[in-house]
Amino acid sequence: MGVTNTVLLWVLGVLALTGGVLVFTLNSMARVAFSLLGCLVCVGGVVTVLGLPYLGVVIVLMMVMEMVIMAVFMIAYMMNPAGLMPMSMVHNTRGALVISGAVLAALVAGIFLVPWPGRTGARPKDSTFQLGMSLMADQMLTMVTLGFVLLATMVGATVLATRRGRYDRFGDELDRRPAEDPAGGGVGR
Amino acid sequence: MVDAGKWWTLPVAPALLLGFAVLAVAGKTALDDRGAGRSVTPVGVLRPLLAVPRALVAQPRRLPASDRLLWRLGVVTVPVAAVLSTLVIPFGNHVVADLSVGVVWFNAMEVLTWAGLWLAGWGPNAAFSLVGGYRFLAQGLAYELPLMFALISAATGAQSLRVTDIAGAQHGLWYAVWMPFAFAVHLTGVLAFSFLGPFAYPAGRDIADGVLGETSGVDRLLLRAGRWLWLAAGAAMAVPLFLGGGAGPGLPAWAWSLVKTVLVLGLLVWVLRRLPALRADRYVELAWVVLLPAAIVQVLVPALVDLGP
Amino acid sequence: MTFELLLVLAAGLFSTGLYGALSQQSIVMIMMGIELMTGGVVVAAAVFWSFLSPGASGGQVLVVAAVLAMAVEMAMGFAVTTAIYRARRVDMADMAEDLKG
Amino acid sequence: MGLTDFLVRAAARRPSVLLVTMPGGTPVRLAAERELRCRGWAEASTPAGADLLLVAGPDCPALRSGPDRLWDDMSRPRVRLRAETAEAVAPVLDEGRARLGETERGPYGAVDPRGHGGPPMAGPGEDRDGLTLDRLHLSLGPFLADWPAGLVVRVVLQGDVIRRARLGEPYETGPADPFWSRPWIRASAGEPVPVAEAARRRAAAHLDSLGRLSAVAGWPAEAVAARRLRDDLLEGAPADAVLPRTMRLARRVGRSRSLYRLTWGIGPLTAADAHAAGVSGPAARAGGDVPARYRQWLSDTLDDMRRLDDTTTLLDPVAEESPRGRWDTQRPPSAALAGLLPRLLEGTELAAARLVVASLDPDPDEPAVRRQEVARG
Repeated sequence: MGVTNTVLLWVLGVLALTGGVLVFTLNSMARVAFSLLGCLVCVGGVVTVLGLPYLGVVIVLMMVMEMVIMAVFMIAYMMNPAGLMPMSMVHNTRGALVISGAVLAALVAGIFLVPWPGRTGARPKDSTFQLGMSLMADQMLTMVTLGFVLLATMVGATVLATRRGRYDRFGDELDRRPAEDPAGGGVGR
Repeated sequence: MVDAGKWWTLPVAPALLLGFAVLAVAGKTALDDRGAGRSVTPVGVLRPLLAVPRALVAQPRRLPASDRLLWRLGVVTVPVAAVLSTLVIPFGNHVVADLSVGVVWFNAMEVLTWAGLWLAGWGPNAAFSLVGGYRFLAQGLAYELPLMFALISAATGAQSLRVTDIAGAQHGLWYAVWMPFAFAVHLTGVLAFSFLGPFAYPAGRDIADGVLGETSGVDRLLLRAGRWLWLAAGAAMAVPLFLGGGAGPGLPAWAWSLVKTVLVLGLLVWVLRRLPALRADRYVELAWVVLLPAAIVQVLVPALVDLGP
Repeated sequence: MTFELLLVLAAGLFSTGLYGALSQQSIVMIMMGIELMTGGVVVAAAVFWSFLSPGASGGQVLVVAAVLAMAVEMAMGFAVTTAIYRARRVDMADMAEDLKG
Repeated sequence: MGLTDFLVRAAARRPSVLLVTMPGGTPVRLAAERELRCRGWAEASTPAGADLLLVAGPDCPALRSGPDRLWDDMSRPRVRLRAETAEAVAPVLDEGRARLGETERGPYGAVDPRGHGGPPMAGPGEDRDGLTLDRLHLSLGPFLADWPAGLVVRVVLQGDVIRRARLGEPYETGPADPFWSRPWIRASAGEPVPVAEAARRRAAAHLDSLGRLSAVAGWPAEAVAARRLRDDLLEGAPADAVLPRTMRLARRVGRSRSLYRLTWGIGPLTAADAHAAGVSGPAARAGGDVPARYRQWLSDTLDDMRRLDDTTTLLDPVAEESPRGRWDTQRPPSAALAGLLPRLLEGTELAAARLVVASLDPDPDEPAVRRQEVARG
């Protein structure tokens, strides 16, 4: 690990932690969402510097999309999204602080007390290739499971979130064309 | 074959990008002048550049209850992400940083404009601006997935995410020839993430320029420059991905890159005037019902070809 | 030493997220806490891969799984919030207490 | 200051203009649009992007605060101009550019627009998808780019979906002079008006509406094409000069599959509904959605252009429709068109709402006629 990488890790790590803390201290919903985004982008940077460029950049890519969409929902559902009138939306702060403090202490203690094993195996020439080979070979089952989880999520989330089903759109006999929608789509179904 | 990371590439890449962007703006202005019955002159077509002195002398505006910090952040993100995306785009035999995950890098930088434009719409606390910001997200959800699969098609064909590998893997038969659909989807995506022409929906005239509406001075200049920088970056990226990069007979590699980029840019600028704004409420369905399945089928083509021999 | 400090970063992210998930009332903010906790897991997995066994792909697969978990949590979280909000115009966890078993 | 001087002067070479049309200012607007197009000056949509503020048309006391607010929103260097007649436009623009290049040097403090002040939020309400979301009260018009000058529609927005819409009170204006229906008014008063003149005016009116619709639909290239044709018609271009170009325009716009795909189903208005609401003219004859209406304009325009040389027949103001429908001084056609808006706008998205308004294109100058007659009688 060269000097540049160490410095980068320090900077990214401090920024990530700052962003994480800001998430629960800022008032404006937009700023909250984007400080979380900043934090997770730094996490992506840390992962990249650690030798996993593919995963790091993909984390950045995914988190940007995720957080922007999260900001939209937050502003739709929360009162006072711009934080113009400061108000507290927390409960049992002290309990939460104690629990998370204890967890942090336990984790840090563990980190410094556990006798970590030495490095086994050499760094692959291309970590992306290693990941791809393993996902498409011995970890195939993981990949397939994740795929099904994603599919179930897509179907489940859509069913939960929409009110109108196909009978609302196409009529009781499912024969209404084009469908009755508040706004027509582009291919005229 | 490709020399990566010479020090002088670092200032040259943004300068080239800016040059292409100015060229595109001039081309668009020339076409507009012809359409409006004005005479087309070499000086006249450069008049959009007067936006630079205008931005420098303009008085700053302060809007009530605006989120200045996020607004600035969003406005700056768009052109900066465009410049960063060029790090991985080879021009001739040179590239600033030949990342092993170049394609993903380009994609991630392009997605940063989502955040940038949404913030640019949210910041000024004005209804039409915010609608513009939301419109870009709706547009993004439509164009992004087909675009990703178009990028994946090229990467699959070359079995590499390194952009120079993709350019080198085309051995005379361009990917644009046997993956024409992916090429078309990529060009559509370029127009969409530079929110120009038919994809100017987030900055539409019907919502008083949307995300651009409340910006003035340097902010406005940055955001507008960002659009054209993205158009140029997308066109430059199409060359190594689908048109064989700098390969070609006779001329040196940089000349071929130049010629191809200018041609792609010319095509895009021509298309800008040919279509009305594709509103996301209509385009999303087309993108998900037609373009996305077709893009997945397109990925299958290089995948099967790779499996073959 | 870098190894331990990076793990402390992961623990810090995890604990900050835990604090948020426990103390916030808004469902969306709770989700943000969970995202942050998962972010900590991502860092830890990448650190373990890089410092302990870069030869094996387990660490990378764990990062993939954690990132996916974030996406799934987001999607389901917003779907549930939308459904609750539609039914009762509530986006606070406390107000949805009758969901308790 | 040398550099600043140079920059200010350079920036003033091609200023961008915020064109604000007062009610009754249609001829001045047409002259200004033509002038800006020929000079290649940009037409700004918002005060933030404008250097010159050009108020076109007669003074309207009730609306005086509107341009003032826009003016306060503009950042310096800026120049405010006023053109009351079409002839005044070109010299006024020249003067504006000259003043922009030499007045008001920096450094400036920040401008504090007072027009904004957080838009009023009402309590939440049920939205289109059954979610209870915040509602935003907003006024569309009277000064909005590519919007009928003076028309005000007050809307309640949720996101960008219009939940409620109602027409704002029309403004009391000075001497009413609906430019587009002037031949019909003159003919009704007993003056002999050749049918060629009326056909020319009507074709130009449809092209003006088409230009506005194209601009709202995000197709500036075709908007420019339609407006060029309009200006040529109003300058008296012969039929054989404009007809082929109009046919090409009709082919590009009328047969555009993409424009059709993007606008079908928006603002449906059956012929029966239209007649019930008192609408005559192209909107009623089209009897359909936005594409039906713009195609009706195009075919009407082509028909009118074939009659441009008919100088013998006189205009019968009852048999021949004015651009927006059968002319009736008591109940001008635009009043009925505007009356349709609230019903058609509710439940649409902002973009669709703009398309609906542009595809009906009521002329707010016309209802002013009625009020004046009523006031006089």
